[in-house]
Amino acid sequence: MQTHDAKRVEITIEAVMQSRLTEALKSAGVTGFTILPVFGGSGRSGEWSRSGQVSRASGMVQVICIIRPERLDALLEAAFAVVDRHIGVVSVTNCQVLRAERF
Amino acid sequence: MQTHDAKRVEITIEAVMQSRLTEALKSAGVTGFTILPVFGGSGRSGEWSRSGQVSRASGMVQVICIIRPERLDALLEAAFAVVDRHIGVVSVTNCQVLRAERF
Amino acid sequence: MQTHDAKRVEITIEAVMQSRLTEALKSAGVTGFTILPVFGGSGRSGEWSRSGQVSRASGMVQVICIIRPERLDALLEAAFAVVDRHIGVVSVTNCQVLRAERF
Amino acid sequence: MDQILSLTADNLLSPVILSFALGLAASLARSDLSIPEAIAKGMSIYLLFAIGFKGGVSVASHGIDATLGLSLLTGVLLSALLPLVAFFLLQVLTDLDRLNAGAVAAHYGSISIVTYVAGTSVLESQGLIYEGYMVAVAAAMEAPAILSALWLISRGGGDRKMDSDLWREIILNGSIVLLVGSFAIGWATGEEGLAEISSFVVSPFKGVLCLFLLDMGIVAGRGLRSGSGLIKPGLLAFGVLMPVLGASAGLACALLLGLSTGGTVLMMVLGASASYIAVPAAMRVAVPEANPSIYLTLSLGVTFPFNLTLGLPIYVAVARTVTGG
Amino acid sequence: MDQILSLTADNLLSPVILSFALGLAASLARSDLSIPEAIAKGMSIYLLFAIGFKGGVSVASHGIDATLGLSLLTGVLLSALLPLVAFFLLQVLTDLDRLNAGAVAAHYGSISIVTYVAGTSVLESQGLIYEGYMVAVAAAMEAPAILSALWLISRGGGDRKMDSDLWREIILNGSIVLLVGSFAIGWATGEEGLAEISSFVVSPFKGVLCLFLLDMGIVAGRGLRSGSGLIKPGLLAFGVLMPVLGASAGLACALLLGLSTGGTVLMMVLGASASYIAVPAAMRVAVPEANPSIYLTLSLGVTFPFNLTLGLPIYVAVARTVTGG
Amino acid sequence: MDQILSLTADNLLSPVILSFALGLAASLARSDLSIPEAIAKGMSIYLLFAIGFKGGVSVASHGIDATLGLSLLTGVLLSALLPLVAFFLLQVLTDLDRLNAGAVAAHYGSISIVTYVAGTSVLESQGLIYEGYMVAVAAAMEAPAILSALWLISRGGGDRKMDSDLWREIILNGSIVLLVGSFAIGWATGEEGLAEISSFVVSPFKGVLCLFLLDMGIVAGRGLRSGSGLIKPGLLAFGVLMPVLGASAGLACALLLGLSTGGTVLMMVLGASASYIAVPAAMRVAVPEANPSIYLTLSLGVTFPFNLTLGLPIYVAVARTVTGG
Ligand SMILES: Nc1ncnc2c1ncn2[C@@H]1O[C@H](COP(=O)(O)O)[C@@H](O)[C@H]1O
Ligand SMILES: Nc1ncnc2c1ncn2[C@@H]1O[C@H](COP(=O)(O)O)[C@@H](O)[C@H]1O
Ligand SMILES: Nc1ncnc2c1ncn2[C@@H]1O[C@H](COP(=O)(O)O)[C@@H](O)[C@H]1O
Ligand code: NA
Ligand code: NA
Ligand code: NA
Repeated sequence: MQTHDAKRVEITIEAVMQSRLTEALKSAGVTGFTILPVFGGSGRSGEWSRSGQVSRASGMVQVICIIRPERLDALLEAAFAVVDRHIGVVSVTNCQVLRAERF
Repeated sequence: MQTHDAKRVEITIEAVMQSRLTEALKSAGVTGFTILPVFGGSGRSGEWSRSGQVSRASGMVQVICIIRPERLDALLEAAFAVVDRHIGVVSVTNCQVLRAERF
Repeated sequence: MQTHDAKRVEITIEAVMQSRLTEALKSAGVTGFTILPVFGGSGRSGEWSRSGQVSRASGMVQVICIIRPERLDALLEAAFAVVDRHIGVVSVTNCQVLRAERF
Repeated sequence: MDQILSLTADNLLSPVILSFALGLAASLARSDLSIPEAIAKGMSIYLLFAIGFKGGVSVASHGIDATLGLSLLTGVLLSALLPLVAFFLLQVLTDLDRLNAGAVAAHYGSISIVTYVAGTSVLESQGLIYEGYMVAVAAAMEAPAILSALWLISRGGGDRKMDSDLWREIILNGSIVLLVGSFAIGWATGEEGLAEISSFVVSPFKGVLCLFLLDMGIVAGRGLRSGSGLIKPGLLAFGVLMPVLGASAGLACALLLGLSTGGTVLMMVLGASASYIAVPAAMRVAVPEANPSIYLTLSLGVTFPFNLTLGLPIYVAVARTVTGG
Repeated sequence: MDQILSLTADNLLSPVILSFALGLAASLARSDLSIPEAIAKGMSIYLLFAIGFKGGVSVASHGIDATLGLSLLTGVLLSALLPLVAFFLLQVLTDLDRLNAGAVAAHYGSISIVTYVAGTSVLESQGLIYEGYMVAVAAAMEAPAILSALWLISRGGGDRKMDSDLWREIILNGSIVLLVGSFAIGWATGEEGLAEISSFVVSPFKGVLCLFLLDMGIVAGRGLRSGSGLIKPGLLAFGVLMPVLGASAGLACALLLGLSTGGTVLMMVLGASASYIAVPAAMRVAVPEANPSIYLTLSLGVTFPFNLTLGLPIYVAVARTVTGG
Repeated sequence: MDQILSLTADNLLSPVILSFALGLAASLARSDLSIPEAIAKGMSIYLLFAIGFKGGVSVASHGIDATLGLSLLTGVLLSALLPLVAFFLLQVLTDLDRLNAGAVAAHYGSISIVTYVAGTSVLESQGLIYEGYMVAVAAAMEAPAILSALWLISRGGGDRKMDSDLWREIILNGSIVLLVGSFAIGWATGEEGLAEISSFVVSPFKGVLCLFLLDMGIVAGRGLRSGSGLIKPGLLAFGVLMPVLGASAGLACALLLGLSTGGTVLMMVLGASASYIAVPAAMRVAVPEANPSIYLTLSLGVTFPFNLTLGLPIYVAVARTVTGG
């Protein structure tokens, strides 16, 4: 099938920062993203798990954006401005998509 | 370690279509897939979140299939037939797998 | 923005083996990972779903590690030792990360 | 009139309605108050189980009324015919295309079980009795509307194939199965069964309903915030007029069947209420081109609060007047 | 015989059993009725906490029976020895290999706390009293079966190394800790503690049990649908015979210990029931090559419904006859 | 002194405290006992709704005390000023930098609603009455501490910009909205509303509290296991001294306001308790450089158990002595 080059950006970020990140993405013209729940993890600030937690303070989500390659830089700038002072991981992968007109 | 080329297909699709998609994948000979819950997202049809929802109508899941490269086309045809009229995103990434005999 | 090459390793493994895997990863010097809940799936051992389940026996999680390319082999050895006798899928993708000093 | 006003005031001051208002207000003010999806689903399972079970027990105690069969049949017809009314009204009041109008119409033929529950709880506070089997009528009314709506849509061309999977999904929809199943369990175990589990299905019921309505208020508010642009005046008018028409049709049916005052109110409530669980899911499968924001916002954000606040007292007052109850 | 029949009829007509049947039927008919994982886990935590707590309170009120220690010991032995019986029976009746037979055997030595709870609720409806510490015996029987099964498997060669992590996971398994812990809390706080929380741990208990069994019916039905090909006649026979053997062994132990009629029934139930929470998880870690569909389907899809429907009335009737209670 | 000892013994032997201990022990022993996030959140929503509602009903029944407004104001001031005390104490006792000290200080100005609830349940078991509006004071004390802590931090340079989003998040935080909202609902519906839902908000309350504290024990234990390295002696001393100072400040305020004995205890509890839900989330947004392990472990792993076990009986005894109640 006909596929098109695109970038898959995966941003793992604190749950409290989710709405700030998605607002920043929208300001940068990114309107499509998918948010996955994260169950736990480990990093320089130690290990954590969502189980039994009531506060949103200790928890992360994963925001996945699939975008055209030429829009990557704008997205990364926007994401970085939010992630900068906060804990979080940003990774970019090359991918192929169906129905490129959607992105 | 010895790794092998494979394709990672990620299909974000409405929860109501999940079983139709997996049936279609199975008909196309794809037997291995993993389903991730999706917490929310945004697209041309607006922003949404699962929190507090009772109906399956507004919700998506992410189906991840790792397959041998030569089976990609059959998978995409099958997926596309289901996704076509529905909202959803299909992306394909090159990857490497251990234990290729499994795929 | 300045990005750096990295590897994104995605290990889908039984929930009962999660802590053994993360211990093995830590012994291999991997300290950063993110754990996603898995809702269901299908493989050679049939189809399953978490809905309504009480036992941890039937359930998987997805462990995602982003690491520097040179540390890939150590990670794969460690992961393989745990996954070996168990059901599970390991895939590796090339990616780009911001803030490489974190990995 | 006075009666309606005092009933409305009473109704608006119940913890149940105020909980909905709280959720709505929190959500419109963009508070992060939210209830986890699993808890919302758990509460809806509890409510369906309890309401079905109590309905069954009531049938077991009072025996089957001759009208049970007729009521079920009437419910099915009402559910199947109301979408035609709705569809027509939508074409008069709005500029929705055939697909969207059909999808909206399906919702209004079907029913909202929470509105039904809110209705029973008003009846109980008024000391009005009602036929226990009305919950079975509610279950019977969930699906027929979907079929007539799909028929309406397919008349406009384009194949809306009802594959067998979709049939099964509609008929064996979780909420229908749970409602009918727990009704059967209640019927089979009767008062004795109720005695065993009444401190689960009866005592905490209204409190759970409060929290469930809090959640519905939150979700409705979220929908209104993002979907308000879609709800033009014509659509808004439909969202208020249609329940009144549905209630009137329900009233007519109830009078023909000779239901009790309480039963009449419930038949009106079933006619007036619009689905927001089963039908939206079916529409996503069968009519994916229709915009879910329209039918969800209309059903949950307009008609549901209307029925809950103003509709219920009006239906009670009218039913009392007409049946002399 | 008549007594068994009437007991069975009574039992089958309880809301608890009918809820299981509803879940099973819904799932076999492929309805989408489902209960969120978090809610199912929440209910199981509630049930474990309530049953443990009430057991502890009962010990606090009636004092420690001289047989408490002996009963615990007997439970441990029963749990450790039943897998040998099961393993032997599996080799006679089925063609399972050593690994799968060992894994299945582990389940039948261990216990199912929900079957135990269903047993206590039959006892209560029959007005039979039982030793409160039986819940501690239940906790004590969870783990030993795992060890003997692993020993059985390792005799066939291949190292089944019980690393210390696995030991800890088995002994400090969440359900054991919660059961023992809430037993201790109930014991420590006694009737006074019960008065404080009885409208939480006592009143709604049976209703929660209904919903929990609804869920177990759904999960069992799902397992039967996908795993039915694996359950050959021999395995099916095992799934029904083994609980009868386990109950007989339990009966013998109870008579030796001189338990009350109710206690005798519960010891039979513990012998008869098969684990479906703790043991499967341990088997996935220690014997990953064994097929989980076999042991889960057998335990949850065959033995559990057998015990629930036919087993319980039989055990009650037998215990009454034998103990004269 | 005797009174304190016997109160402490009573308190330690309540199911609520023992449930916390069970969770803590299970978690420290690395059992896999855990409660799903959705269930924990569901319980916290239930507790907030019930406590707010009951507070509102109590105000509706006993009328507004002239001190209501003054108490709210005092609560706000207490919440705003305690962080200054905490900050100073941290600089004396520990070597935390300004950011971490400020973040910790914010927690101790704010309050822990579960500690408050545990306090009310001790009061009830002692037969002490208290002002129903204290729950509104609790709500009023959630946020001010955050502002003064951010001010403390910003004095050290670096712009801690309080953007409008953060303001809204703090003020319209889900737990504040739910507490205030259900307080208003209880107030509006009064005893009549309570009669409708008391078997939901009153009867099972203490049992739910047990399971919630079980969960808090598990989470606290997990925090202590991973964060124990961070809790140096100085910090530990702070975690025990600060609640005593906070309680003393609360006592002074209560005496000035002329609260009842029960109200005095609750004002002490509010002063003594440290937030672990709203404030941590605000700190992650506003002071991301501060280490959450420090403030979470201190608040949930040190101060919360201290207040629960030793603090409460002391506060009750002191308040009784001082107010002569
Ligand atoms: N290398 C990594 N790969 C995947 N996820 C990571 C990685 N490093 C950190 N994370 C995630 O980001 C969170 C915060 O990381 P940190 O800021 O290093 O404490 C962790 O708890 C993980 O969920
Ligand atoms: N570019 C994208 N990247 C990631 N997810 C997307 C993207 N576009 C859409 N989605 C997901 O697909 C859903 C439906 O998209 P749409 O059909 O554009 O409304 C969204 O709510 C997202 O969850
Ligand atoms: N090809 C695949 N792609 C994605 N996930 C897979 C694949 N194969 C297996 N899985 C996941 O791994 C689990 C166990 O696989 P198996 O060992 O083949 O039964 C499945 O239930 C899926 O969740
Ligand atoms: Na209707
Ligand atoms: Na057994
Ligand atoms: Na405080």
